[in-house]
Amino acid sequence: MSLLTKRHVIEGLQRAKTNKAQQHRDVLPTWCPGCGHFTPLQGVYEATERLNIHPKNLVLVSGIGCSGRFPFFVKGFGFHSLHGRGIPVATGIKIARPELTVVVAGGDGDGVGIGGGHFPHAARNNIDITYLLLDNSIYGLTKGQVSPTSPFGMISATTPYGNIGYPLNPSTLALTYGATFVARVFSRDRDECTEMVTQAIAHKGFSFVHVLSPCVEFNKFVTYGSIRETIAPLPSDYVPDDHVHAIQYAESASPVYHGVLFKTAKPTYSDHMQTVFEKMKGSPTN
Amino acid sequence: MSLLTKRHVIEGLQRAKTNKAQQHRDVLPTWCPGCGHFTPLQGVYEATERLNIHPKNLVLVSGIGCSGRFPFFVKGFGFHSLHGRGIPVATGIKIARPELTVVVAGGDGDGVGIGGGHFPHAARNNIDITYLLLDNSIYGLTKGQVSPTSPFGMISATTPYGNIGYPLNPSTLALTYGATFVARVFSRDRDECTEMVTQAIAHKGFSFVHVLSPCVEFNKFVTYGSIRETIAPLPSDYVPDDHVHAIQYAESASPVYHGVLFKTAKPTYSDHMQTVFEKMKGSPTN
Amino acid sequence: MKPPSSTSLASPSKPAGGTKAKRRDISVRFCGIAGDGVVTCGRILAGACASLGLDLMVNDIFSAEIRGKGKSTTTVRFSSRIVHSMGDGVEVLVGLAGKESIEEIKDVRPGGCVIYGSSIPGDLPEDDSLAAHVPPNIHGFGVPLRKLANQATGSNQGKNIVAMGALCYLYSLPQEAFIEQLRKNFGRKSSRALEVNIKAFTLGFEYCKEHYPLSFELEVLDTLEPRPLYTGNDALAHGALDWGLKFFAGYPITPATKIMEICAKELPKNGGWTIQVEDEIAAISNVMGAFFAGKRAMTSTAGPGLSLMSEMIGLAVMAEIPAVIVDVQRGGPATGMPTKVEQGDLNIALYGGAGDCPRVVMAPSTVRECYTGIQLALDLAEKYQTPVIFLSDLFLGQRMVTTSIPKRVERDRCTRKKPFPGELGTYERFKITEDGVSPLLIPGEEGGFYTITGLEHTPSGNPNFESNVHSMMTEKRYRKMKAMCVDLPPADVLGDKDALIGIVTWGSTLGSVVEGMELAREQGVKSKVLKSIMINPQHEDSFREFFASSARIIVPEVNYEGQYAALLKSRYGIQPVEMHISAVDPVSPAKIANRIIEVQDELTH
Amino acid sequence: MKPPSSTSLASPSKPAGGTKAKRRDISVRFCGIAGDGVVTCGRILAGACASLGLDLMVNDIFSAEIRGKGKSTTTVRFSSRIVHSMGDGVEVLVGLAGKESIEEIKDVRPGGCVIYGSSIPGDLPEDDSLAAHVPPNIHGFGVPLRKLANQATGSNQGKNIVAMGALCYLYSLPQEAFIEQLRKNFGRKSSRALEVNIKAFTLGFEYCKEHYPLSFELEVLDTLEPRPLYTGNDALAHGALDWGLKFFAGYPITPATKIMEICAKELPKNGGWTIQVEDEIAAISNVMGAFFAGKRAMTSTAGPGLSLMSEMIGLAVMAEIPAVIVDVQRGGPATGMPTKVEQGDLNIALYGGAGDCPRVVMAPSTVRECYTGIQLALDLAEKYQTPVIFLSDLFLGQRMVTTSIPKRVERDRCTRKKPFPGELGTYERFKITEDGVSPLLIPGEEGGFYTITGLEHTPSGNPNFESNVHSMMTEKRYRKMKAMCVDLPPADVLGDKDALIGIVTWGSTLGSVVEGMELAREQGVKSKVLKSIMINPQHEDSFREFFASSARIIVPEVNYEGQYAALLKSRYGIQPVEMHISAVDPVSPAKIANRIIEVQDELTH
Ligand SMILES: Cc1ncc(C[n+]2csc(CCOP(=O)(O)OP(=O)(O)O)c2C)c(N)n1
Ligand SMILES: Cc1ncc(C[n+]2csc(CCOP(=O)(O)OP(=O)(O)O)c2C)c(N)n1
Ligand code: SF4
Ligand code: SF4
Ligand SMILES: [Mg+2]
Ligand SMILES: [Mg+2]
Repeated sequence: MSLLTKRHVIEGLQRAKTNKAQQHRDVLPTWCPGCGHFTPLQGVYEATERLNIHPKNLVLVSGIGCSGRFPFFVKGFGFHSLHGRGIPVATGIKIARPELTVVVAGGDGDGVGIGGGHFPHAARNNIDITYLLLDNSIYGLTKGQVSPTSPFGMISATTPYGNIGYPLNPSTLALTYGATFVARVFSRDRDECTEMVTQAIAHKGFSFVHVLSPCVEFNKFVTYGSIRETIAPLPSDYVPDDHVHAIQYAESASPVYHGVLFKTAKPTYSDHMQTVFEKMKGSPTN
Repeated sequence: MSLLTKRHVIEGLQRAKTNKAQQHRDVLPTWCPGCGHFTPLQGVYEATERLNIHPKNLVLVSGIGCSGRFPFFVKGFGFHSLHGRGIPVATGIKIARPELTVVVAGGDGDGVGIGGGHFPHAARNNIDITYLLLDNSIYGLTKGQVSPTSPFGMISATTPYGNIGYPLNPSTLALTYGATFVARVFSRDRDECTEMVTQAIAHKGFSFVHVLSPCVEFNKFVTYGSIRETIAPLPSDYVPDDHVHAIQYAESASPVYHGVLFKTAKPTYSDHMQTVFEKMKGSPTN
Repeated sequence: MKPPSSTSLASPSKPAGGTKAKRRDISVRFCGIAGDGVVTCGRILAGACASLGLDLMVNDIFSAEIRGKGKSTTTVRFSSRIVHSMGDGVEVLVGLAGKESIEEIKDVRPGGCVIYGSSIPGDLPEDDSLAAHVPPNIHGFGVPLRKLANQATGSNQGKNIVAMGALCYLYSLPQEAFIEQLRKNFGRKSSRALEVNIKAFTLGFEYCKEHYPLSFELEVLDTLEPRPLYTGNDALAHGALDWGLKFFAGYPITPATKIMEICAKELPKNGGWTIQVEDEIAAISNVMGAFFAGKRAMTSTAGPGLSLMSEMIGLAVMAEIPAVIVDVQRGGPATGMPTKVEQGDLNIALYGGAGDCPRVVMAPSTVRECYTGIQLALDLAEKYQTPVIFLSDLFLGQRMVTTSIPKRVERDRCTRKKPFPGELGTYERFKITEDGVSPLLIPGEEGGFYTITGLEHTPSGNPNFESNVHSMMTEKRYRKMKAMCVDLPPADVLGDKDALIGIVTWGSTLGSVVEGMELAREQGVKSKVLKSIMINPQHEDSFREFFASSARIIVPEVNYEGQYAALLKSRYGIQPVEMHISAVDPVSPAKIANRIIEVQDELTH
Repeated sequence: MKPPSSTSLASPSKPAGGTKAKRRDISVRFCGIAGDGVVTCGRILAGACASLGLDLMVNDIFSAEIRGKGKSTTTVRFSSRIVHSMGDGVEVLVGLAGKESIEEIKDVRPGGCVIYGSSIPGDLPEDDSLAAHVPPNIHGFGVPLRKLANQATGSNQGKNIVAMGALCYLYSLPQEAFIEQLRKNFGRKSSRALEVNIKAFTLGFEYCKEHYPLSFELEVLDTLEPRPLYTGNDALAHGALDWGLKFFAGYPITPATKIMEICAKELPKNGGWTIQVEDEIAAISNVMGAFFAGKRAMTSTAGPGLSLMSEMIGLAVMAEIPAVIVDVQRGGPATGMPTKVEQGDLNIALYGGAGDCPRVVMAPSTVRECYTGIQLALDLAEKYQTPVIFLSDLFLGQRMVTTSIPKRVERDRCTRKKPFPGELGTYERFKITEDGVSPLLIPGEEGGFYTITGLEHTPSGNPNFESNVHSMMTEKRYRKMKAMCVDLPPADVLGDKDALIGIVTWGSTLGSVVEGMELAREQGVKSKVLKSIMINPQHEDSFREFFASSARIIVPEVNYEGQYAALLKSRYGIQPVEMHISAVDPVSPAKIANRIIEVQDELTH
């Protein structure tokens, strides 16, 4: 199994051209070697290069967690907010400045635990941001407690007799909440991850990428190995345009599908704001 | 259209027998005549009587909102908590005292807005409580602002140019979160409401009743009339045992289906706690 | 203050009779239940008085319940002089709901009057009859409200307008002003509505004219011009809108919701936007996101919402993100009393953050200061990159007054400090500077990048937990609070500058204090009050000077703990006389006056 | 305190040589990077010392990063006398990572020593070599750590154990105690692991014996028995578990997580339960639900989590629901410094509630008080139906010390007040009583029903917003705080009771203060300190008496604002000398001593 390590990132750095977002700043990623989070980071580097997004127009927002360190490693403007609050911060940024490219990165605890009350609303409002959920089914930064996506029975620091809660499925949640682009990807698949992140950023509307991103340090249950055993690409004839179908494939536990689960074109929140502005212009109350 | 009014409640009171939960206390419901919330209240009176639940073992929990006043009108122990916090309070009560019957009542703002981060977890953990979501697609108590279940385009005090957010569907949410009993009912259908509430309380596990419960005072868009136009019973051959199927029917906008959408038997959180306790007994570390 | 002239408002056709009792100011309370049109009465009376150029203040008190049988009252106090507060008691009680009005009689001043619906005797049990409860020292004016309303409208509706006509006659107020308000209020609906209401008004007026020769009259000043009416919430929202607000995120909560509703309506007219979000945490997060992105942003809430924002406000302090948070205080703790006033959120505003968490706290005292103060709040937030908590309250937010809103001034008082082009090569987001304020690049601007964080960090923004770095950055954060003083309005001394009794109060309580001081002065006791919209930071020197020149300090405030007194004690080492006024109703000026007089007695004995 | 005897710990076979320098207490710091086994060293040394009956304190300092190259240190201070604090500086620095250890040398006291890995000269650039930085007044002991480790284990692992052997020899510590700890630590893994580690230890020991004749020795008291080791978090969790805790709900956060982890393990053994919930708001809600349902419940968090709980804590006050909230403070504001200590959350603990929101705030000073204090917290919460905020901190929570945990006493100190059977007919949940505490029925009990609410309410619990009801209930809520005093431990005076310099401090800073006072006393300056676990309410009389008997008051605390000083100033009208100590590291006793001496100088001049 070829893990992605800091070496990859350093290589990425060396290949980087000045003034491109792919180049991170003076801070080298502090993640453990082999951490799943390196892949989506690389994905952002390459996606922003492919999409030719100038770093001055790129804003990375995060909450707290190992995943939350993401903005520090990307060239652009970063907002390392509080645990669970990346999404509402990003919403404020996007409404205030629709021309900026806004990407949120966060963990499973951050996004489905403490921040779980915000996720539905950015999605249903179709705020045009990209949300990368780096799901390792564990609380990494606090050293190994169960998370809302941890499997039933999992032993962790706070579930010494096994987790007796059933996990939530972030991809299904995103679909139910109304995300207009939903993809799932395994952190081992570097190219697919880059591809998904690129599509997500390019998508107009709330786009969601569920990255299965193992924590090599604290999660002994959900690992590169365990994921590899259950994961499979979506059927080659799968068309990601049917909502109920998408939920069905997202819910599937064996196999766990990766790829673009759903994609639809729908006016964004900013589009609707524009419509109101247009109306106002015509109205005498202005 | 025969609205339920305070008169019904007073009649209910008169029919009540002492020491039964159906009898509310010294506080008469403060809701507006015609408010949808009277029907599920009556439902709780009758369900607890049918199920022979002694009021000393009945705990009603709520957040804040017109709906939040629910516990004051029921004989039993009541916990009128804070806006959005009914569910986690009820979870604490239930884990501490599994023998109590715990019912949570709350509004759409309370449960899907500010409390939206708690709902998924009580559901996924299959905490054995009953959650009545009294959905009027508006903030009633604060006099008429848009809610997360308000339709697109709705004019309200805070959306003078029309709501530009898309609504969430509480029944679909409950299903995605893992609720083991999910029903939808129209507040006009008093008998069905009583039936659903009874089934929900009787169900072992997290049970959810989505009550379409119009606010006659502030919502001029989602009304008894507008709901009646779109609502229909589930097909007579509908079997509520398939999750994806249930989501499909829950998502349907025309018609909006009422009835039991989903029902499954699954060990509750308390059941799993018991299993751990059993294991501990056998173990030498005890 | 000019002495009142003897001119009266009475229409010229009606000679000012010697039998009319003169009044310096008049308070009228309408009391009724839902459907009685209590609020309409208040609006019409206020509108009429404002159009006459009188100064006035209106206070509504609603019952707790959503609707239903709850009692509500509206009190309008008007005068040709400045109305600082709701005063003590009322001159007139208009009992639209007889039974519910009985307990209001205790508030009617001797010599005042009660207007009640007269009915056939025996119609009501004695206990429920308002008329039966009017004591001898108060004039009772029975008017067949229901009968006349029926006569005018053909229904029970309109009692309120009949009563209004009675009031107009009894106090020699100019009919035209009322008719004009009726036109404004009902004219838009239908000509029939206007017609029946004018009829109701006239019937009430004529009935009294026929039955009651006695009447009162208001002393007025000479030059009076029509005045605009604002509530504190109106003024606050418009102050922000006029000052570059571009984004509002909020969550409904009484008594702050109105601010969001105004912003929702007005912002899109200038390319701004209002979003109602899922909770208060999201609201403050959205605001911080927008301000980070360079747009002026604000949220408004009450105590419960402010509590939820505690953590994010801490982030605003640490990451130096501007944010303006309006707290329209209501009774607490917890859900408390959503429809009652209290000044209970000072503690959480000042101290509700984990760690060493300096923040700006302001409290306007008047509706006018809601307008000007919120503009200063936006300025300070932006220039000093800090959260500002703006403590209004239910009484200030909902009271309606005649006020003058100043023209736009000092537009560039505080603006964002930008890096010089030469600095860009080594741009540091949290550069150490003398005033603690670092030049700020915003996303989209060229020349530098950074990540802000709630972790302790170096000047360039990288996480760092070394002792000297933490000290340096903590000092920077506190230094901004000192540096800010150059932009703060001075603390003013009102009243008799040479008085030995000094009063310090905060927020909306000032009005009652000023009036209490006037009452005490009438009793020969002089006092002064220090007025500061700034709670933190403050012009500490003005406070020290004030304390030094006072033999005794009184600190009145509407909470149980004496939250402001505690701050003053610890900050200035004073030992004030604390007045902890129980919440729920506006503060009584008479109570303030009594305390001033008591303290004077203690001083001289 | 008994004077130290001259007995030494050296094994009898080895005569106490006259060349050995005597030490009253010894601090050893291990410094390394991840994988160097720094923490293991600390645990083994602490275990050995504890088994010898010494008093000790261990402090770990981790880098901010998840793993990676971050430096970490463990310092163990041990003595045959009471160890109050980590002291100033260290006696021994064991540099497992040479380069990273260089900056630690400044902390080594003159006459102390550095144990470093010796290597072939020129192997490292001079700048990176630890040996090259050892100044002349410090002994440098080079030991070929890597070589010997390789010899023992066949890998680079084991350098730490080699160094441990060297330390054991140099300080004449009994080998058996260390071997025993190695057995405990590695024996469980495999016999091979044990074997190679014993070998590593022995190689280190023998190497020094061969190369370094000089050594040190600890003075000890006569009777020493093995002592148990606890961290503050351990003691706190076990205190609660031993005191009837039945439910824990929490959300992970450094440095409080350990408490939840212990509860998760231990509670199910007695039919209790721990749930990790979705956030801190859910945690406190669950706890309040459980306590409402009659079970003792608790949560633990740090500043960010406490901030999020503000609103629910307000509900606990209003609805009179018991709740125990442990805040293990870390550096703030915001995410702050998760791995550094600060006493910055006092403000939010005391004042972080909207409205008039009285709550109990406690702060333990020692690991033992973590145990006893949390029991009192549970008792007060239950009896007085109130939230209790228990302020531990990172240093107190994570330090490991030898301590004695008291036997269970006063089991029935505070129990729930139940209604008399005769009262049940007219049961009122919020009955007005003299002490403010209402008899409490819980769900499932027969005789009455009620709904608790965060709205203001009548004694029976119905929402009510009348002024007199609000006053009555507010007074009731504050009255409980006074009534509670009968159940509170007295505030103790430590030190010289007749001293004119009085110190008041709070929380974990006490240890350094006590030691600072001893240092000052050695310089001839007497002082005393008032020790109170209660911050609010307090036995105010003891405080007043203490202040009255002191000419000068010093208030040292680890925050920038002087949060406790502000409380004392406003509550007692004192004007103390404030010491605002910058966060990050444990407080220096020498700094305290200096301040005491300075203040003495000011007093006498
Ligand atoms: C309000 C608050 N509560 C708790 C924490 C502690 N905390 C930091 S990160 C984290 C969870 C991290 O898990 P996840 O979001 O899954 O990210 P990962 O580290 O696994 O990438 C927690 C609980 C915090 N910083 N703030
Ligand atoms: C933290 C907090 N924010 C806001 C409020 C104000 N508030 C009370 S009820 C309510 C919404 C009510 O709507 P919903 O939950 O749908 O209940 P309904 O009144 O419609 O039954 C709001 C925003 C509050 N009490 N607490
Ligand atoms: S602890 Fe886990 S999630 Fe965090 S950096 Fe290491 S591997 Fe990644
Ligand atoms: S305002 Fe609406 S939700 Fe509230 S009681 Fe009246 S009808 Fe019901
Ligand atoms: Mg994670
Ligand atoms: Mg609603």
